[in-house]
Amino acid sequence: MSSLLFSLRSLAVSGLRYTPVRGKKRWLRSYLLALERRRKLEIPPPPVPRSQKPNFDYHAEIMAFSKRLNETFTLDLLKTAFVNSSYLVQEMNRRLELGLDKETAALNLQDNQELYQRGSEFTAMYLRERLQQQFPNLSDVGMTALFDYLTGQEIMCYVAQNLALEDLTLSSECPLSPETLQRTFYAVIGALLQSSGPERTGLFIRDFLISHLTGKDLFEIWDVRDPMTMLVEELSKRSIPLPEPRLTRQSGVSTALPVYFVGLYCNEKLIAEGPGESITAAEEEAARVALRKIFGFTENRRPWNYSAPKEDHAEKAAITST
Amino acid sequence: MTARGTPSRFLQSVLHNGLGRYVCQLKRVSLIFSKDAQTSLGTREFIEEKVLDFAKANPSVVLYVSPEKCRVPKLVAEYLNGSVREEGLNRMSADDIHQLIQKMANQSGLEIIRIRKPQHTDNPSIQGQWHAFTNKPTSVNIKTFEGTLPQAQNAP
Amino acid sequence: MMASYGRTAQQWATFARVWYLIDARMQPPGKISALCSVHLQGKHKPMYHALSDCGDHVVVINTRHIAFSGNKWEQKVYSSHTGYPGGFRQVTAAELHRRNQTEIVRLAIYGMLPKNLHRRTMMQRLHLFPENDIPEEIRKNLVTEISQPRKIPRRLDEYSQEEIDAFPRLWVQPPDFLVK
Amino acid sequence: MSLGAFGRIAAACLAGRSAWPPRAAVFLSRPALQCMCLHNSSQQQGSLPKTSLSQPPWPETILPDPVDESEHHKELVKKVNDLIAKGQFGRLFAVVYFSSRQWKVTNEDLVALDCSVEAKCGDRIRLEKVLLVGGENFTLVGKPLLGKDLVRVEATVIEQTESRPKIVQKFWKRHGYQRRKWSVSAQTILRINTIELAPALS
Repeated sequence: MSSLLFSLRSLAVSGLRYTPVRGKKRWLRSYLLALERRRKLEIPPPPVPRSQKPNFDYHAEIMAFSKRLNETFTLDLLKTAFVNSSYLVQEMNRRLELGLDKETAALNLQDNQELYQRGSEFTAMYLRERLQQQFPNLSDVGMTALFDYLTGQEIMCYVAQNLALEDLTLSSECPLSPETLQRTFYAVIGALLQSSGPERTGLFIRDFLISHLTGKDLFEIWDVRDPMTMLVEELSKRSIPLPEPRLTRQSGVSTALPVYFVGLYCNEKLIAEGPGESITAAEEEAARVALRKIFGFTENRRPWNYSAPKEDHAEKAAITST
Repeated sequence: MTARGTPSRFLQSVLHNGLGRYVCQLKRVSLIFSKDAQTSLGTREFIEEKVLDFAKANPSVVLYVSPEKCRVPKLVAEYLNGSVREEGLNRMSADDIHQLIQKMANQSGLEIIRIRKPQHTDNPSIQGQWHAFTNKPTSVNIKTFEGTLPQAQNAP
Repeated sequence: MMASYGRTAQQWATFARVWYLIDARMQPPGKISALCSVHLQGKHKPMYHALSDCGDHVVVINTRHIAFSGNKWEQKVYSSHTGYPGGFRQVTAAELHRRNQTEIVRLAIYGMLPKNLHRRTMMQRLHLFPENDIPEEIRKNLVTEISQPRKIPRRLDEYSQEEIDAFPRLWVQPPDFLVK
Repeated sequence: MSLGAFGRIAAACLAGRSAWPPRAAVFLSRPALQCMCLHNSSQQQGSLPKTSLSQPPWPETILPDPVDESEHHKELVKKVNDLIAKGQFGRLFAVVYFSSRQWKVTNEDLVALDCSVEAKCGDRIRLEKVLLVGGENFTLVGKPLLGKDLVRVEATVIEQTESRPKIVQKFWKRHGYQRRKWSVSAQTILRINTIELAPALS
């Protein structure tokens, strides 16, 4: 559009061969802009994958991808990880339409089915193992909730989008569906597993998936409707007598904004105290606080260890030598 | 302009960058310039002399150099979070362009607007947050305020 | 001990309004008002911020029994203007106190609060009672008592004879001392 | 349980600390009062009444015994060292001095500095001026800094960017004077990685 403006303007200025235009058409710019805006509003342009826009070199992008993550991928595996089956079908059809016969049209590409399976299996195994290690007291249901949260579509797609997997994924769909994106992410993990071994893959999962647990409360992730019942179950499992709720503090009882603190006592020992706007809410909160303590998921628990494992060994050696 | 009138955000990072490993957030840079225009002189010089060094130093950034018929050379930077920033390079020297591209490689692609607080924390308190009853003795629980009862009206 | 409340509960507990009781018997109204003003604004809290509405409720009892020092009862003048011509009114503290037994404390507190739009809201959280009996509704809310700023001096008739006898006498009146 | 342990030099228990401020006042005023009382008692020859003359109006302060105090300190230091050595602490927080400010940081925090730092993006740096380190059950306060062998706070430079353009504008009415200045300052964003403690409290 700017070139059009420019040509019009130059015409107006030079105006040698054409009839001269009087003055500068100051209305034109806003008029064209308005036209373009209306066009966008009425028919939003269909999304185009980045690979079809100018300045995109697939090989260079793939190389940069592995460099960026500081991982060593086998290039063929990484490229395979990005190929979805729908892309193969689409490509075959395109070639057939162009008039190639079936044998010459056959692609020598594999889709990422195998890598996806390997990746998802390893991720599940690694995550469960590390979560178990970090939260040994957490019940199985809670563990599953954490696991589902980390491997859910929301988190995985978010990570994949922010690692620019969308640009590299080969698929027939243009805005990638979350399933495809998640599948590709698993396939990339699978490719890393085959290229660099389980240790590096574990670190990859730790850095990009487990880091999403920072700043999360247990009950943000895990929807517990009746914490008191759960607390009673957990306490009876650990053979601790049942909790006895007592009102410990209150203020503004007859107002619209009261506050109550309810303490839970086991064997006349305070195990948890929780505030709330009514006695039932406070009791529920106290049960949640108690559960957090039992499961080792308090806010001031020891933070996840993100340091590189090699450094740990070196430091331990140094400490023992001194 | 008043600070409150400007758009703002909180301090954040993409994908908890730097928690486990550092990931350079710049994924792609395109240098669009003209082969013969005077305005692209510095850009051409940068491409001749410095662009290879930059590409070697930053293997995680894909660099595209595209000569096009244009009056104003420009630099299009794409970040991992999907944001795209364009910078005009009109009459900039090679050193200036080098500094600019280096700066863009050091950025995260988040919007450059007012940051409300210079710090972000997910765990605001380790020893417990203050609440209305912190450090209040438990003896206040059993206080009945007998002096305020109606029958105590004539007490001294 | 770390609390580890959920975020909603923590917020509720932090911004909960606490009800304080203060006994104004034999206290200077200015001192009482200074305490009330701080508590009404929430300035005694570590999380105080001028923009967050975090003031507490204060119940003041025995405002009838406040004590002015000096000759303020006669000399202190409360001025007001009705808005009409010739509507300038002045009353002494004693007269004002006779008319309304909570007014002196109320005016002192009102003057000590910041002059902004929150002032009326904060005044609504102030409950003044001339005597020491307060309604059941308000007594239920009370949490704790603010200690009095001044110690109430004992009157001579409250001392026992023993204590009066034991008090060191610096000067004994001679029998032939002539009193004018 | 909450202990207060203080870095390197002598620590005081809670009661001892609260007793310090009025000490000077007690020493200054005591002799004069005693003289008066003696004088009075010689006249009266009886037991002293409890009045404002026989007793200062403030409550009497009892200072802790220095021997007891040093023993208590030793015990406290041993306890905290044990805690650290066994790693019986959860998340730690630290107050570090950086870029002429004090920052209260814990693991996984982000800190935005209004200056440029020598280190490149992705470099890991150590914040050496640590004023305070605390866990759930203990707090180590430096006088003014904690030792480098005691605590190690590390951070990664994740971004070296610029602030938004800030406008400084001057305008004098009726004088035709108008100045507008755009200023952009350097900004560095740090991610706090680790806060490590060693049982080297003395």
